[in-house]
Amino acid sequence: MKLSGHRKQSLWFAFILHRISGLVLALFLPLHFWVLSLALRDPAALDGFLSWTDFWYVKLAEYGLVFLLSVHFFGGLRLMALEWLPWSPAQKTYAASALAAGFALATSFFLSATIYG
Amino acid sequence: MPDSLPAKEQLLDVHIWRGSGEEGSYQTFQVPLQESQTILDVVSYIQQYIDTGLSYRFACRVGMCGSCAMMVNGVPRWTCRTHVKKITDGMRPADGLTISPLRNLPVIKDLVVDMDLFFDKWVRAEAVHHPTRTARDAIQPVEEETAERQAANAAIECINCAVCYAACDVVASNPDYLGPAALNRAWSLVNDVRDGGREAILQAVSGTGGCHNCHSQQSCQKYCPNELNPTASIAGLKRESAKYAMRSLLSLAGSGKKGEKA
Amino acid sequence: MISARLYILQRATALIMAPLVIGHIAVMIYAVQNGLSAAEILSRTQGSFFWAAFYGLFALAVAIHAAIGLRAILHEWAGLKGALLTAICWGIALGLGGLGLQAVYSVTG
Amino acid sequence: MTEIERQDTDILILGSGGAGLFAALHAQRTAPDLKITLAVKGLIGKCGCTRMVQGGYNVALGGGDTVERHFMDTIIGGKWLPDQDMAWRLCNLAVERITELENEVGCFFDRNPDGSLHQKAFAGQTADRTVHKGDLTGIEIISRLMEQVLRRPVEKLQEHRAIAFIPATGGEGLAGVLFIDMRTGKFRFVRARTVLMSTGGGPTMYRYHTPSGDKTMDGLAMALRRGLPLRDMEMVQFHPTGLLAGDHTRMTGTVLEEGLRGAGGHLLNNYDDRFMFDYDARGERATRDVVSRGIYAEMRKSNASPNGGVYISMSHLGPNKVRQLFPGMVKRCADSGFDLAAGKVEVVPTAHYFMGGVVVDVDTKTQIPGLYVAGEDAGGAHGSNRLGGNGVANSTVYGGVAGDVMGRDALKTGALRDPDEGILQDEIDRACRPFARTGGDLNSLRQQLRQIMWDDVGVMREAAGIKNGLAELSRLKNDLYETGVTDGMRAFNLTWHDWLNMDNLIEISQVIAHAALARENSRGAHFREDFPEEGSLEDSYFTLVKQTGETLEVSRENVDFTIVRPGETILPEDAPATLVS
Ligand SMILES: Cc1cc2nc3c(=O)[nH]c(=O)nc-3n(C[C@H](O)[C@H](O)[C@H](O)COP(=O)(O)OP(=O)(O)OC[C@H]3O[C@@H](n4cnc5c(N)ncnc54)[C@H](O)[C@@H]3O)c2cc1C
Ligand code: HEM
Ligand code: SF4
Ligand code: F3S
Ligand code: FES
Repeated sequence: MKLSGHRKQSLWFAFILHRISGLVLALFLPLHFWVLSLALRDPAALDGFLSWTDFWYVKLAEYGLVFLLSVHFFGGLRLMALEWLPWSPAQKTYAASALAAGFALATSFFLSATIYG
Repeated sequence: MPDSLPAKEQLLDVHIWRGSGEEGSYQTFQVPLQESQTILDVVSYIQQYIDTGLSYRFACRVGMCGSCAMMVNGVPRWTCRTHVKKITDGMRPADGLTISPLRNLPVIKDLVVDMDLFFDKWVRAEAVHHPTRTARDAIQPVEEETAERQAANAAIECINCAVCYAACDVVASNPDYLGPAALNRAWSLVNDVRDGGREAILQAVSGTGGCHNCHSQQSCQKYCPNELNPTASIAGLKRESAKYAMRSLLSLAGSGKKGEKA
Repeated sequence: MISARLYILQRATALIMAPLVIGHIAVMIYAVQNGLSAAEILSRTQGSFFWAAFYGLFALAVAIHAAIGLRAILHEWAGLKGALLTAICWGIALGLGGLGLQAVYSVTG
Repeated sequence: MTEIERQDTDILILGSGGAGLFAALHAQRTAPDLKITLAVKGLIGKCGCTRMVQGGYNVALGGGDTVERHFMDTIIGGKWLPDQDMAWRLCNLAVERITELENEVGCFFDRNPDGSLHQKAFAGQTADRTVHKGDLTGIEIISRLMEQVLRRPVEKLQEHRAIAFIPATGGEGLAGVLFIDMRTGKFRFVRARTVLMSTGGGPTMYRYHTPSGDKTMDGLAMALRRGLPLRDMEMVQFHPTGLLAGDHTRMTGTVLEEGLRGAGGHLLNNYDDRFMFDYDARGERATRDVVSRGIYAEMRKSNASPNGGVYISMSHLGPNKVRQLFPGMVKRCADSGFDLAAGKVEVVPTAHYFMGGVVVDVDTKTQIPGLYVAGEDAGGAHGSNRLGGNGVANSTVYGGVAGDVMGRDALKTGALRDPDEGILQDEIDRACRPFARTGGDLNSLRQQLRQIMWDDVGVMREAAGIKNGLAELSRLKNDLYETGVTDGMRAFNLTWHDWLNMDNLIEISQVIAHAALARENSRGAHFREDFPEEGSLEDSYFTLVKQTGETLEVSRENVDFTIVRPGETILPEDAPATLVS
């Protein structure tokens, strides 16, 4: 997908961010579920996984996932507001706010994980 | 050559897509810049003075017929009302202009596309007035101030230029998708108190190619030369048709239960 | 590829998930402060009807939601359609749902 | 022999303006089992001038206004030259047609606060009569008509250019129409029981003109070649304020709306003088023809602006107010690089509408059995001047009439007629003529044509100029026939079509010049500097031009005052002169 001229507009980026985040989350889910189900079968293995989270790059990946979740969440709320509430001309502002909010939520998660964790 | 060239002739490189169907490539021409000059003028200049075989389409030349849309540097535009300066301002002169046929429609030749599918979808979306009166009845009084009338009016000044259709990536990747223009017209009709086809429209826009495929990319709205807002229209359709679908689901469930009792 | 019915389902599941996502992230922020361990997670969740319901609902909703979302993506970007697409999406929904419920069961059961 | 694709239909319609689309709808209703084919030079509904209608649609809908009043305005506006039966039918059926447009076709016309249709007054009207949708009425009318036609079982031949009417062998009636399928460059012959010509005239042979680029007098030239008489051919309406931005841009000539002057816009010459009061006491608010002549005279006095016109200036009204009153015009000018709200914009009179056309009866029938003409191609309804708002009324009213009549006639007609193969071949040869030549400069010829018509048969005319124009036109015609178009790629070859356009435009230009020479008085759109008087109204005549062999025969015929005589009225005695406040 070449970034041709018509895509160079902020709300198209908001769309692609929502899509990529949803896609990555969906791909991550089976892994997530599998890891958790280890709790029953092999708690030690789960701990092994969890201890990975001490590595910075795993932390970063984790941060990424939480960011994607929160940005997809706010983006989703934005889309449903667009669809169901009376039209507002401030769509670009909303998209930017959703991004900022997602960023803020993920960062606070990241900070609490690095400070306390 | 036209007699009013500026004293020091400045030439602009113009890359134009040539070919038909899937086959083709860009060809570069040099066009003298003029004070008042639209993209359509640039294309016309090439056909008239450089390569008489170049094909393109236009009719009204003032933004009313929607025949002249093309991709200009990757963006769909009405070319008869796009001033060259608007595109070249802030651009590196060496890049030149790139003009290609409108996206998402089959190419007939060079810059001319086949718009039939665009209009087929218009009809498929039931975006055609459904009369409730005949020529022998009185004209229905309608108050301009009502919310419905204003909603219908907001979406009505479409010139069916297919700029929005070319801008939308869902159209590009989902061949059934009715597209922003047809859905925008359908929404105008849903709000038009004179239209008798509300249910037919809501059904027509609820299927697999319907309004629910729109991901609110909003390129349609961004590039519509008439500043219409198909995104808002489609949102309205999503709402109304979802409500309609819920109601018919519920009434189906209701009648199902009655059926069981009987 | 997305009809009115699928649209309703997708938006409904999104709405259901909205508070759950907030809850989930809040729990995570709270949980990571104490460092994560299997025991720590299990102590919180095991035998809790509330968490079973919370995550059970989450897992079902996300299975439906993601399957419909992937349906659009698979159609638009991979060109899949018709019965094959529908079958794949059912597979995703059932797979995700199954895996999800199993995970919920293992941490709450 | 060149390969021709052949096909048959029952009802064939040329053009998709108001006339063509209405004919398709009515024919379909009248004869639902017959096959209807709509052939257009562009895309259905997306070409022609009906789409470009801004102001609106004239119709008397009560509130004091009557069909009689609409009729009288039309006759007086046309300076007693209109065919009165046609004008009457136009005014009378407009009432039914507007109701059909609103109720059945779905047009969304502006309303009054009480919910009834809003009507305003154009210049030359004695009542608020013009129904509209903002200032984009044509888009609404054509988009709605187009939808209705697209959803019906009408065969579409898009980007099919009609090039000739082909008579039946033996000569009785019309066999069908020869086309170029522009997309492939191949010839196609379509046989039909009835054929409607609604290709919309369009005076695009003038240096400055408003109509869409697809209109090049094709229909009138085709009719002329089959020997049909054309009337009122000297009557070319100029709009006073066309945008002027140089010959290199297609924007030049396009209309800046009438309302600008109505709202108090000033016309200024190059020295910033308001000159219109030198020509008429009403200044800028005088009628179209008077203002056009005023501007033209001012231009000739070397008071012209850099591009050779004058300026329209609105800024004294306050730029914000202008933006609010004329959003569409301000945006259009801005897109083209001009500031209408705060600056001044160069304008020039621009050829707008063609009153002349084929002689038809009130049922749109011509002298050739099977051939019907409606819309701007038909002469008679407007006489020497068309009132603003009567153009689209005319095309929709008579398009509908044609559809009904053709439907009925097609049901009655027996077998399809076989074409005269000799004429068919001649017409193909004619169209292929430029391929056998090389050299020549088509662009220069086009510019020469536009300049000749503008200078010699334009806003103001006199015998010597017209004669000079005629000589130049003959020379141009010879030059065109020696000018070649590269063969090889006929598919969507616009240059070939430019050549064919030129052929038709020159031919009809000659007709216009001959008719202009024959009218030795000044009426409506036709102004003779050597005969400035309007002549005796009682002895009003119209001109007729007909081609026999290679020569054009010009004659005059007296107007038959079938309904009202000059000096009389059909309004009640106590009727006020005007209802417009
Ligand atoms: C800018 C502008 C503003 C106007 N404003 C008003 C107004 O406010 N009120 C009013 O009453 N009138 C107005 N008019 C006049 C009005 O538009 C016309 O009188 C009327 O619409 C003509 O309708 P028609 O159907 O005869 O032709 P058109 O609408 O012009 O249609 C002609 C059709 O024939 C097709 N055609 C041409 N040649 C061929 C060929 N060789 N083969 C096949 N098809 C062919 C064309 O492509 C087109 O589809 C305006 C005109 C212009 C240009
Ligand atoms: C972890 C959970 C989630 C996953 C895996 C997920 C996944 C997806 C996917 C794959 C899509 C398709 C994207 C596309 O078509 O472009 C999607 C769309 C969507 N998601 Fe989510 N999602 C999740 C949570 C949420 C939440 C919590 C919300 C809202 C609060 C939400 C709202 C939406 C909306 C509104 C869409 C539709 C977008 C469109 O049609 O363009 N999602 N989701
Ligand atoms: S909605 Fe706008 S962009 Fe789309 S067809 Fe209509 S006028 Fe063109
Ligand atoms: S660009 Fe396409 S995705 Fe929707 S908002 Fe417009 S139709
Ligand atoms: S030529 Fe008609 S919109 Fe551009």
